[in-house]
Amino acid sequence: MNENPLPSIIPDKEWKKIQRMLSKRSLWMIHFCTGCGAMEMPPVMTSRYDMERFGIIPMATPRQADLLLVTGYVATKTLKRIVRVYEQMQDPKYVIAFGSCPINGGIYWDSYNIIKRLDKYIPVDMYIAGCMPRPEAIMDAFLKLMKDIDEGKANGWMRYRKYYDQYRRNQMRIFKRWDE
Amino acid sequence: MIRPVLLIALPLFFAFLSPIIGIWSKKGVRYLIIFATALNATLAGILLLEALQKPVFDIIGGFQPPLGIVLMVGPLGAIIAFIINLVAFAISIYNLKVEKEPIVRYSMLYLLLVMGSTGMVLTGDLFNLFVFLEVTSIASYGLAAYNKDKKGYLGAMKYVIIGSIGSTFVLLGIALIYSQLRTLNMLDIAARIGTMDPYVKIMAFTSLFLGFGVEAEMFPLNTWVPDAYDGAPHPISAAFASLPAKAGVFALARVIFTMFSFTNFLWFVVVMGLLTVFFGEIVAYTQKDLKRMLAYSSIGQMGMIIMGLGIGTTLAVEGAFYQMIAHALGKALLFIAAGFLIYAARSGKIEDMKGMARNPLIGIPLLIGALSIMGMPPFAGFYGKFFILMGGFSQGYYAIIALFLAASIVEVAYYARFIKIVFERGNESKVIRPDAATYVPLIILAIIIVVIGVYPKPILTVLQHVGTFIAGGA
Amino acid sequence: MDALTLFGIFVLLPLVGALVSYFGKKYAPIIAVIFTGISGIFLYLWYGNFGSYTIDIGVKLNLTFDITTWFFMLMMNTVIFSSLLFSVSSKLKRAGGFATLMLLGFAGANGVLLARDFLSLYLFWELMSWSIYLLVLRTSGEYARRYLLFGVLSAYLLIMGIGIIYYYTGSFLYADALSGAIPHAIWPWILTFLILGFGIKMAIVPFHVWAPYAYSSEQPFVAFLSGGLSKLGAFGIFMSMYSIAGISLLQSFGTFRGVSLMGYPFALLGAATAFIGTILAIFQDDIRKLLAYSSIGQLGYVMIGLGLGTPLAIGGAMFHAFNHAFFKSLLFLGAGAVIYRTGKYKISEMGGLGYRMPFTFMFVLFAIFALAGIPLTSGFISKWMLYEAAISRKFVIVAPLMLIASVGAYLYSYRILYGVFLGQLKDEDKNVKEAPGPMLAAMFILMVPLVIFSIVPGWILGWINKILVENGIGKLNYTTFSYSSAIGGANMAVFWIAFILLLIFAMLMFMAKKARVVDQYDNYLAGEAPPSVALHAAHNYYKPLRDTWAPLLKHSIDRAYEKFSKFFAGGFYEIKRIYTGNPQDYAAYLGIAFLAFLLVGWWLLW
Amino acid sequence: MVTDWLIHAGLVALYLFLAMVIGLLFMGIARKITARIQNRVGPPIYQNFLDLGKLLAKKTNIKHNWIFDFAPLFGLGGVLLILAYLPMGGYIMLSGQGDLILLLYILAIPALGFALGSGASGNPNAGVGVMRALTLMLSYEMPFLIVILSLMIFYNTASLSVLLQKQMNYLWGIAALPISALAADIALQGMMAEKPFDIPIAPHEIASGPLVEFGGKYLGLLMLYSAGSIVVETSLFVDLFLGGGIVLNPTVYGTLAYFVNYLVWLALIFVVWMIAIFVNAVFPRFRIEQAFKFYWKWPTVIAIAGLVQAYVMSVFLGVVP
Repeated sequence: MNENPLPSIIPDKEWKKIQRMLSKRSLWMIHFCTGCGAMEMPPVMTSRYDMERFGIIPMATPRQADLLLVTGYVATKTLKRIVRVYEQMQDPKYVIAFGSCPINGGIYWDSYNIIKRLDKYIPVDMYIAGCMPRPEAIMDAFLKLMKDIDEGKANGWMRYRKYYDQYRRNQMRIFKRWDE
Repeated sequence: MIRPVLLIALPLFFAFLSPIIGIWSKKGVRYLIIFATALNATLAGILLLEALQKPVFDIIGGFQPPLGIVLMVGPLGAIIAFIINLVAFAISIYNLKVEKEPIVRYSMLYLLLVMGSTGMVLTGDLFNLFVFLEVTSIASYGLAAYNKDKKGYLGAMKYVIIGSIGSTFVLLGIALIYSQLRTLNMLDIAARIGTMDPYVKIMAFTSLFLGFGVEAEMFPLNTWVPDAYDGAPHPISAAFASLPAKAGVFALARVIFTMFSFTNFLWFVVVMGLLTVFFGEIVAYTQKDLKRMLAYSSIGQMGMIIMGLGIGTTLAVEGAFYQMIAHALGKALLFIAAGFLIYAARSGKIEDMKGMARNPLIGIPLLIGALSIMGMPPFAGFYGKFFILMGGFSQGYYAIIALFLAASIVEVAYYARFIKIVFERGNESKVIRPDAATYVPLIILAIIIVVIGVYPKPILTVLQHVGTFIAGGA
Repeated sequence: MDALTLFGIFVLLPLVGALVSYFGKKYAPIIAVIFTGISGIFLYLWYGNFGSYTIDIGVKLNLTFDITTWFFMLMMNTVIFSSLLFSVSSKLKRAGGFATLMLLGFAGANGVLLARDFLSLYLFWELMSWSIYLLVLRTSGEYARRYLLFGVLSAYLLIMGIGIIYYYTGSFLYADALSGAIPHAIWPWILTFLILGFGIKMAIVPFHVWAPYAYSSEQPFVAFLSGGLSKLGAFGIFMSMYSIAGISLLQSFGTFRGVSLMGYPFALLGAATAFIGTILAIFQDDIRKLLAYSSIGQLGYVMIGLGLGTPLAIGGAMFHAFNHAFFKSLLFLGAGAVIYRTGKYKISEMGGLGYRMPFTFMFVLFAIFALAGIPLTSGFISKWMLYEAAISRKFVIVAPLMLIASVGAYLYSYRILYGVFLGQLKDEDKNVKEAPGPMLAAMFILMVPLVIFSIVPGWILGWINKILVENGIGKLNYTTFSYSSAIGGANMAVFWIAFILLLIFAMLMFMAKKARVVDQYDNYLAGEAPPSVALHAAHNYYKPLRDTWAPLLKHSIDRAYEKFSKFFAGGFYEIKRIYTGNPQDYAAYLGIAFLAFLLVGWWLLW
Repeated sequence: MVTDWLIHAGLVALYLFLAMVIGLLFMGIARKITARIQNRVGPPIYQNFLDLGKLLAKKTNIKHNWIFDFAPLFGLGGVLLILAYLPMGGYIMLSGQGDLILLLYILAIPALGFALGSGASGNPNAGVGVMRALTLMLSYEMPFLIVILSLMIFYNTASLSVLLQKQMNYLWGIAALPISALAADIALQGMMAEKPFDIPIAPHEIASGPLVEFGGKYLGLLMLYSAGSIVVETSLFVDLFLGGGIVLNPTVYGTLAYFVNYLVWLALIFVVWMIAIFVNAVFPRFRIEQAFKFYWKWPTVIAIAGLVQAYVMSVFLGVVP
């Protein structure tokens, strides 16, 4: 219901607020573990930190997910999968880049097949710096993202839609071909 | 009003006319046979109409029976004679295809075969029956070896051996009867059969039964059948199944019903019939050669007819006669078709005939023939089989009928195998079109089979007279 | 109406049609459609115009046109009409022969339905049998023989039954069988022979092995075979049990909770058939074989109903036969349309055709609803009747087998739906078009009754009730929209209203927002690029289940038959050796025979 | 007459709405309890309402083709239909108009719609998932159908409303046929696809199986479907074995009876749901062939024992409830 279902009762502004509230309280996450960092997720999910108290649960498919968590370095080959997964998610959708590598390449800064900045290819809403970031950092990121969503600042999906051509150009520079 | 003797005299006349015609036209001889058989069939048809009114007795040479020779034509005899001549006519059309020389002698023998078979059916005199049996047999021996190859000679040789032993048995039986009764007229014998010494009577019956059983392809006297059928030219195989066999089984019926009115011996005939069916069908299943398969199948069918005769109720004998007609038509059709298939495939083996019957002109008659032999409605074979079965049931022969049905399933199995192969797809290039001499007789026979199958009333009207036949009448 | 008109319209007209359409070349199916259409119109006009007649073609054929006959003819006629309509556009090879044989089979079927004496029954039965044989021969020559052998076996079993009756009564009329001439102890034999004979045509286990192969022939024919002709088995069993023998005679053999001991074993056989047919159907990959086994299973239900023999059970059996006629021929036609368009018949090789052939998909979907017994079609009601019949009499072996077989039906139904119509469309099928008009029309005709009789079951239950009352079985409890048994009931009007209202509600919730349509390759596969891999997961679909069943599936009735036939064929070759080919042996046979005859003769005399 | 019908329809709508709410609430409670068992805090129990709202409020939705729509349509419509045919707390709604066998077959409508929609997504995981679901169905239906059969034989009725009546007058099913009740509860675990039988959805193996391509409002409606299903399945058990929660006879106590019965019914389905959830929380997942073998062995044997008991009691001992 991206359009207001009952415009006569709920003002449009209120409706947007409701929508944001719902998105924030029910973030379904798909985590894309590229190579490292996945080990930090179990504590987040299990009894130590228990992300489910915020309504965040892991999902098996991007169709159901709102939040893409990219953990670790992104090889050019991986990037294509990430982009595909991202495009299969449904708006509104959010991305968290986890670790140093998606931010600036990290220790792979001079590698020939690792991309340096994930943000060039898909819009990232939240970064977690560190190599590796601790689960506390992840929880913090989740909370910050929730706050951003509430304030309407986490709008990477709108950016992606708006600057789709540029993102796509950046991607195609890496991929050469899309369908393999 | 025609005299039955014409049916015997005319083929004889044409048979001896054919060498004369053969002097200036070989082709003319072939057409002469067609003409002769057609004429004969027409006469037989007229005779049938007459015999339906009342039995026709034709006294030859003016001697009154029981001294003279008499032809005794009841409706049943007439219809069998009619069918024999009709089939002979159809086969004679197919004879146009026979290329083996000398055609003149072939034609002579063929007409003699027709004449002998017709005579066996029409005659009312036991010794005359023997004479016609001999004429038929000798013509058959000649025709069986006509291909002049090893198969033909061997087949003919076996036929000669078994056939002559059979004839001897017939002669023995005649001698026994004559020694006791001093007469050979069938009706006369029937009237005085009670005065015979029972042991001699059994012996006479056995001798005659076995003697005609050879022609009627009864187990275990049918050993000549596969070889002779296989070795003979195709039209002759067709003729064997339809002419002498039917005449033989009719003679058997005469022996059983007209002369010896047994009642306590009949179950034995049923058992013999069942054994014949059983061995015929089972061995047919094992055959890989088309003509041999058909020959064994023919044995099976004859066994069914013998069973029908042995059951001896009106219904069963009616069925047996219906089956004689159906089998004469159907088996002739199948042998003609087999001739074509062998010609087309250049081999006698069934497996080589893949797709050879895909031309409808050959395929549809072939199917009709096969289905009729299997006893499927609405073809001629259905009523015969059904009546025989029901007659059997009405006499309480449950076990025998059950065994018979089991054998019938075997029959269906091998016919289905054959049909599957000849209609198989994938050999289109080799399929050849039959010529008129092949498909015209096929279609004639097929149409008759369908007509008397769909509307059996005419035949059944004739066969109503079975009651009098069983009671010892003409 | 006199005898000749009746016989002419229902038997001779198809026969004439058979003759005419042979020469119709490619228009043959159209000609055949017209001929069946004519007899269909008369069937409609003559409802209620019932009576008995005799035709004399040398033998007397006793024909009766009554409600039972009419009911079965209705299925037969509709099914063959739509099958032929379907074949108009299916570009068969040698269409003339096809139409001819179909009409011959139709004439035979009509004859069987009209016949009220054993001679005409057997005559038409065999006519139908061989015309089907030739139709099977047209495509699956390898297995036509198997069909024919079983067809002939069925005919011969019938002959045994008929013969025993004839021995005692001396008459072929159905009506004379009950005259009291037949001793009471003989009846079980007669009924067993007749029921097994008819049961073969219904493909009752263990006589079902012909069906999967025969059903792999041309689809319009198979639709008629499975939908139409297999009902003759049901008709025959019904006639022999409840018309020839009659319910009171059946009850006199002792009853087991109100069900005749003569019928109960056949109900068990039916339950076994339903179960085995269903289990085997689940594992088939060839769509034709799947439908064939499903057909076996479904006819098992009919057998159960006929065996139990309470009014509800027989009513259910009749209704189920009716439903099966329609949905199974619809399924076969649907499969035919798919095979016609794609040329494939393996489920695992198809996929996604529902998007290209939406109407075919819808029709097949309805057929599957009926098959699985979803209440949206009349398929539910017949199953309901059978269940209630078994449960209300507390049959604890029949009922669970029936119920679990019905769950198994979901499994193979979904296999058809998913494997053929859903999933991913293959690249080579990208350009597949919807089935041609006549095919769709044929399928539509078959679909309509399934839906109509689900909304208004009272109409068809009225006919069935009449059949039951006329044969003195009892009557059903029904009104126009509802039906009930001793232990329950249902009202279809309420069901439909509730269903439609709730569906509209769901639709309102659903329609509030538009959805974007994406390509089938835009599919989540862990980010992989889909076209590079085969993604239709239909191959060996129920593999886990198959693995668990493997120890049982090892035993096959098919193979048992093959062993049996091999054993006999081997014996035949042994017997053949008496024809040694040596004339001396032959002469010896003659001598032995002479001696044997003579001795037997003298012994008899003595 | 018409007003009667309208009141009836309105009440049915109310019950259906409440059932949906209960279903969503139960899902939340289940999450909370599972979390507590695993020593976590867990989401608030209203979490599933938020999830549902979010799914329905998604900005974009995708579908693959028109058959894809069958899933939410038939899923939601069908589950509501089933609920309408199930007596909830003694209010029989439509169940006087259709018996248990009709109900068993209506149960297939939403499942079939769901299977069609997920099949139409073209995702192989969906195909595998549906295969597992159907195989699981064949597995648990074996004991379950035998259980239903023993109930129908024992109480000699196929109608749910009559069954409730008879349980009220005689004995609850669980007291009369305890063995069958045990088998039914084991079957129920598979019916609800809770662990160890959550094989069809198995998120870690086949990416949540049939659900793999559903998102947004499609998933939202399917969530409603599964919420309804929870009520259907638990309530089915309660209706079959626990007398539908009827403790007060409505003909005697009137509206009060309906109110009390509803609460008792709610408590009972909660108990049944809790049993399933506790089992769910501590078990790993079976493979599908293990599930099949399991169900066709022990629960079936137990169910057959129950059937024998019912049969002996009703046929030989002549117990007439």
